[in-house]
Amino acid sequence: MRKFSLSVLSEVFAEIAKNATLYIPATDNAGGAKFTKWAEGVEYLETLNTVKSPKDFFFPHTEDLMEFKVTGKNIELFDIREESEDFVVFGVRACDVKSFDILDRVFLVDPVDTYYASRREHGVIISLACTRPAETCFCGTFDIDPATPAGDISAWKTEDSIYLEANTAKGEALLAKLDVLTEECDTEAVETQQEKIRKIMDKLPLKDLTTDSFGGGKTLDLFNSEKWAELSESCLGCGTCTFVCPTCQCYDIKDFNTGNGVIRYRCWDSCMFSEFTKMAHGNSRLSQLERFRQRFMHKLVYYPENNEGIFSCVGCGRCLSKCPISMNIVKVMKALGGEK
Amino acid sequence: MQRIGVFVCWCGSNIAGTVDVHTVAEALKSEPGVVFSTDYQYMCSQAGQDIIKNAIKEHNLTGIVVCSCSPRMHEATFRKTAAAAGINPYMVEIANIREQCSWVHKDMQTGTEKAIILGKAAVAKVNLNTPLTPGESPVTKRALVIGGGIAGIQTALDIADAGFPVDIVETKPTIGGKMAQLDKTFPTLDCAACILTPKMVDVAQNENIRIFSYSEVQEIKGFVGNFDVTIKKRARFVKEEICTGCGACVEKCPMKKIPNEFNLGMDNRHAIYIPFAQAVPKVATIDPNACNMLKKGKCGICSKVCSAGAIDYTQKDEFISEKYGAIVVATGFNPISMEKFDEYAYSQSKDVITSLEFERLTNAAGPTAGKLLRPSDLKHPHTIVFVQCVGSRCAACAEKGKEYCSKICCMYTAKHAMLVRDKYPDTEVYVFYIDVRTPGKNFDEFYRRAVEEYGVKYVKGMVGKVTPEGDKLKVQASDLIANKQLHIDADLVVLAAAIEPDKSARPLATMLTASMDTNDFFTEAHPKLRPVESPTAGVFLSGACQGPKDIPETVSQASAAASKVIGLLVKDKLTGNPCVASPNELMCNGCSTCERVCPYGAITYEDKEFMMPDRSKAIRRVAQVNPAVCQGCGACTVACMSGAMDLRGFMGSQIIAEVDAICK
Amino acid sequence: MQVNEYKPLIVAFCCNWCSYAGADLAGNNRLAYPADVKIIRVPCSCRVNPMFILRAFQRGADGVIICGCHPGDCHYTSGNYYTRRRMALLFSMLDYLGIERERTRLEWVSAAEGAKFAATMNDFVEKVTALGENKRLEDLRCKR
Amino acid sequence: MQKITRDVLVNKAVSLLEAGEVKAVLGWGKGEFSYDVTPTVFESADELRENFVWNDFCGANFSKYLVSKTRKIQGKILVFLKPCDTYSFNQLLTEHRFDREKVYAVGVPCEGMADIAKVKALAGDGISAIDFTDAGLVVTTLYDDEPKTITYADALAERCVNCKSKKHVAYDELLGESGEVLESARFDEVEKIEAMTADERFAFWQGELSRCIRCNACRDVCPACTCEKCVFDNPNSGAENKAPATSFEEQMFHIIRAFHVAGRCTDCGECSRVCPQNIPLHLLNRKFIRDIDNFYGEYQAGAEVGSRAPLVDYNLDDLEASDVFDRRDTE
Repeated sequence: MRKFSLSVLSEVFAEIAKNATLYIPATDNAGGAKFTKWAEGVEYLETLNTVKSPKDFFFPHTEDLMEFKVTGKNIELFDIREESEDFVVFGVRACDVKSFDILDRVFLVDPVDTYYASRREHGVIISLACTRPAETCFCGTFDIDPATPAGDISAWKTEDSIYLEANTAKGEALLAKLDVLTEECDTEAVETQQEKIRKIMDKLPLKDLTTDSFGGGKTLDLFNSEKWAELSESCLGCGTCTFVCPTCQCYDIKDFNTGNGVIRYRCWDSCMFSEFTKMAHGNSRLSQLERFRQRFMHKLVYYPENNEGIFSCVGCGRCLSKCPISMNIVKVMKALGGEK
Repeated sequence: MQRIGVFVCWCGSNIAGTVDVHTVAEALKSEPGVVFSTDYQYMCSQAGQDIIKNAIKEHNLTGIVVCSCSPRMHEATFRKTAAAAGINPYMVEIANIREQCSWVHKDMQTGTEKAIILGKAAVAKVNLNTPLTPGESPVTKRALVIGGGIAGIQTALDIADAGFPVDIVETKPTIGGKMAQLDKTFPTLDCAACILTPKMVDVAQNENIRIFSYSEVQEIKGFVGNFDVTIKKRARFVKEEICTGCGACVEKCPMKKIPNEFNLGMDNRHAIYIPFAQAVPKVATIDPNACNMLKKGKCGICSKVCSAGAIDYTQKDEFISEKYGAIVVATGFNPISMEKFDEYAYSQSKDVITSLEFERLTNAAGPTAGKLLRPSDLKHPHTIVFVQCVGSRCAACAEKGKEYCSKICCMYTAKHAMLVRDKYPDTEVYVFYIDVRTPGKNFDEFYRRAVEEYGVKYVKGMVGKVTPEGDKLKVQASDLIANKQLHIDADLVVLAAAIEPDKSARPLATMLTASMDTNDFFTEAHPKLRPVESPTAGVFLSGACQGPKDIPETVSQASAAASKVIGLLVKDKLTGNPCVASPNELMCNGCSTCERVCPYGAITYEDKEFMMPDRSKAIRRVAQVNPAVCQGCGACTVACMSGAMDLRGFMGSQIIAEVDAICK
Repeated sequence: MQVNEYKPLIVAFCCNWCSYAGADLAGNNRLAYPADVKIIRVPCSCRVNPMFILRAFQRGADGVIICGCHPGDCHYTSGNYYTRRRMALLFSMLDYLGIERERTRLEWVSAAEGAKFAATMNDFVEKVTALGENKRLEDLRCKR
Repeated sequence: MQKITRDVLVNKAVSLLEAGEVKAVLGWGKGEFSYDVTPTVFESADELRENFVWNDFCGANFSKYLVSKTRKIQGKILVFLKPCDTYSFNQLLTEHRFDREKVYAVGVPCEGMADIAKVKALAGDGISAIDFTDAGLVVTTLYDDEPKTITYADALAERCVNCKSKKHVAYDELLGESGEVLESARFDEVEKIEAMTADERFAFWQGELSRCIRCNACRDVCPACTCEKCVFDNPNSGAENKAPATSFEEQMFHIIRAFHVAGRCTDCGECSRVCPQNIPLHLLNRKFIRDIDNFYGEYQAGAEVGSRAPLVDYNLDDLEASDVFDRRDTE
């Protein structure tokens, strides 16, 4: 384990930024935090719970895939993808780090999403232990330990220092570059902090939420539950929950005619939208109930069914704080028998 | 996918001089949908049109773009050409490369480049054109005239003379309107009754005209050519078809102290009455609020004296439904109430009267049998003050008066003043005025006669106050020219009250979805070019309902309205403009926003059952556009938030395609 | 090699009855104005949806001008009155968002005002040229 | 703190529900924490007694739900309306969006609602409990031993600080008392922006709008946005998109949305309340409201049913579009 003093934080950032674009949590100028490209003058913000999750780095909100031009009966194709640059994201919470695993299981299995894969290859994640979980946090429900975040490099921030531990080759390599600015250290301070975090975890209001009633094989029971009607009753059908969610991965592919050619791009889609998965024949989910149900069935049943029991929720709490009508996965899980 | 043919016209050297027409034709060849492109010296010539026709056949064209002069010039020509070759005329678009390109640009390169872009925009539009067919609707060959004053009478007579049946609906028991109450008419001073009553008789005798007197319009549905109107014929308790108008009932009726509306309350009538001797129809009417038999079940004298047996106390309001092809509004005017003009003491003294009351006082058939006697003591007035513009041109007193000029007051006041001086030369007559407005044939001559021959004292200035004192009216006024205050002891003060549209006009406009201005005058379809038509198709305007008018003007407008009606009724079918608004019911919110901006009342709503996106069924209110009424302005399409309303021929997608093509 | 002088792209929406005819009259009288102006014919100025205007800016227009009949002269009696309110509010909003005021304009041009049409276009093109390229309301995808 | 108590509301709803006068009750439902309130359709007295909440976080405006709920529920539905909600209610009626006969509207007085973001900014994150006391909101967090008291004034949501009216403009029955239309400083922020240079304004709005994630929450919560099909969801409209691919599209969405609700927006402030990115969307709507007031005379959407919205109306002597700026510059 290596550490460096907070007094050299900007030097460390500057060092990292020499070889790669560095993103750190910073203010979004509206009371929230967002991952911001580091440059001299960008202040590191303690708030790890960014409004949007860091999934954007690998799976951006919109992304150009290709361009084509049609002249008469000829069609010309252009690869317009931007070369992925090396980048480092600093300060990712344990829950958000976990979300990358969930996305990997979607985008990196055959057929591999090369756009996503390229970004994954070029990105290094420095996580950070979460010392201030909010009341909306329930990562524990999904066996995520905020005190031991994964990532290429795990990090802990104490009052005076930041401790770093590399977990992957990419992490090792980056850490090696920081040799001069960091020093080898023991794990005592980190363990003390971990202890403190675990104590808070025991006090969290949602600590009793369990996944026992969910997972693969529960499709029919849950799909036909009468609770969905009530739960989805006042859903507005907006995309807030899906767009702040670190694991939501649905996208739409659209064409944009610029007048000089057609850009084919993809953008996030939301199962809450009325046009979600609308196809030539029509819409497969006609009511908000069905769309609402889809989101939670996907996270709690379908995904684990196909991914060795792993749920596609990491308990980050974003949807709890952002839903306009305060309807969320916790309420859904509780209604469907998810509390101890 | 369309198969578009592009035809670039040289217009001799008009276009070809500044635009390289070959390059344009060549450039447009590769546009989406274009399968044929050529250029020719004169596309509008027979040979040019033949090129188009042949190309349509040869290349199975579905759409045509002509790059030529303005569509205002030859769009119709090329549409006919296309139709002759078997494709829908609305599949033609014109790129204006003459007026808006070659004629305004000098440089060949610039002109050519712009022409290509304009051509591309037209091609982009045609790609989204759809064949359009003008709707047809039948025309009911009958007209309704609402209001039986001189305007309504003239309109009805003219329409009837052209051979079409006309119904007149009049709220009063007789037709005749305001003109029947007048004594003499300016500028000729012939008697109103002498020229009006023969026309009233003509109406009564015309086989094509039906009069619904004592009646009102209850409901109007439908649209141009096809109005469904319900007329409420109020019970007059006299069988109209039997009553001979002999007047025996009136003579014997014991209820004789009812204020006589026809004489503006200056004398009385009976509970059963005929408004005046020449009334049409000349039929008695029982006033239910005054008749003892109807109120208390006691009396029945009229029934006993009626040898024809026309009295029917059990008569009920009758509702008549009729179809009409055209509706003429001739609801006329009224003087405004003088209640609020305390400064003139109208409410305090019987001797302060309005000009219309003055008409009755000088009318041989009026309450004083034509002798000018003042109402309070029936003495001959020796000093009379006429006050002009009472409530007219009154921008500062909008709450009691009107901002506009009532137009007729200058002339009738001159007439009154002149008549007084003529009959009673010993009477002093003052006229207070802001301006004297006499624009009309022989009008100014008339006014000058009043001043010069008859010695009427015209004073520029306004009366500030009228105070009744003893048997005099103290008139305080200012003479602006002499710049002094005047104090006149008058015996009679006559107020030229502003005129306003009849109160029935507003609800009627709502029923007709005809627009009105802020003063409740009906709005014309165009203030200069379509002055007798309402913007609502099939609705025409006659007389003072459209704005203050004197008799000659009213009559000419009435005849103009009639000629418009005849022009409509003579058609068997109405062919509409196919470029009309049409709503997508699935997207319509039924919010009424489009209806509120439609100047034609073309939009109505219907409750319909729909399958909702979630397959549930719901009854929703959705807009319906009547293509026979819509004129295709497109105001509704922008007002519509959801984009449910679109305009055929100028669809949102088409305009966007043009924008895109231009900005490419 | 030509000098690459900046030429703005101007979209002009003209109502069929007055302004389009006014533009035709400008042509009849050979009153020149820059070719940067491209006219789209609409039945009435009230057919112009704010979305069309934004669309033009998105696609690279540097200025958008809407021309209609003078108030009181609308072929459809009231269309231009609605246009006037819509555009007053829209222009004010665009200005509020920091979009240059001179990029949008509403003008009344009658069928008799060919000279006014040409003068208006000359003036508008001049103003927009001075502003330069529309950067604040553009879609970069349309410019590559 | 709300003056009227939860019990008064629950009792009213229970009595009408049990008497069969209404079939359902649209009210605020209890959440996980003290501040997360879910609009809920209650169909039994037990549900009401158990889950109905009424506190300083009941900001949700239910008017919009009436469009769908009146279509779905057989019989009358009771809806609780705060003063500002009643304006939306009337506006929807003006636009014939629901059947008035199917609604029993109960007006409830409102002392202003709290903004949880303001509470968190003052008390910190990790809120485990909030008590509503006379002194203010007593907030207990996971990290502080002592609860913190935050005055209601400090916690008041921006839209309530600038409350335009405490008057109920529509109801079948009123619980407690209705207030008056208020003078507010709601246009101060708009004026500040107007006073900036064009460059500053552009920078300001770029900063704000660039955060937009096009979740559509502002639109979906907006009681004026009840289109059966929104232009932004309609592939044929030319404006449809699911994501703001460029800064243009961010602006386009917000300009058109604000324009579509211009003259119809009652300034209920729901858009800004729900924006996950805290974009001050109300400043767009208020710009239109202020312009309308200035250009065409004061107009409050929803103040009465059937009023003619300024954009579907005109005066012959209306301000010319070109005078819009001259007018402001000389102000």
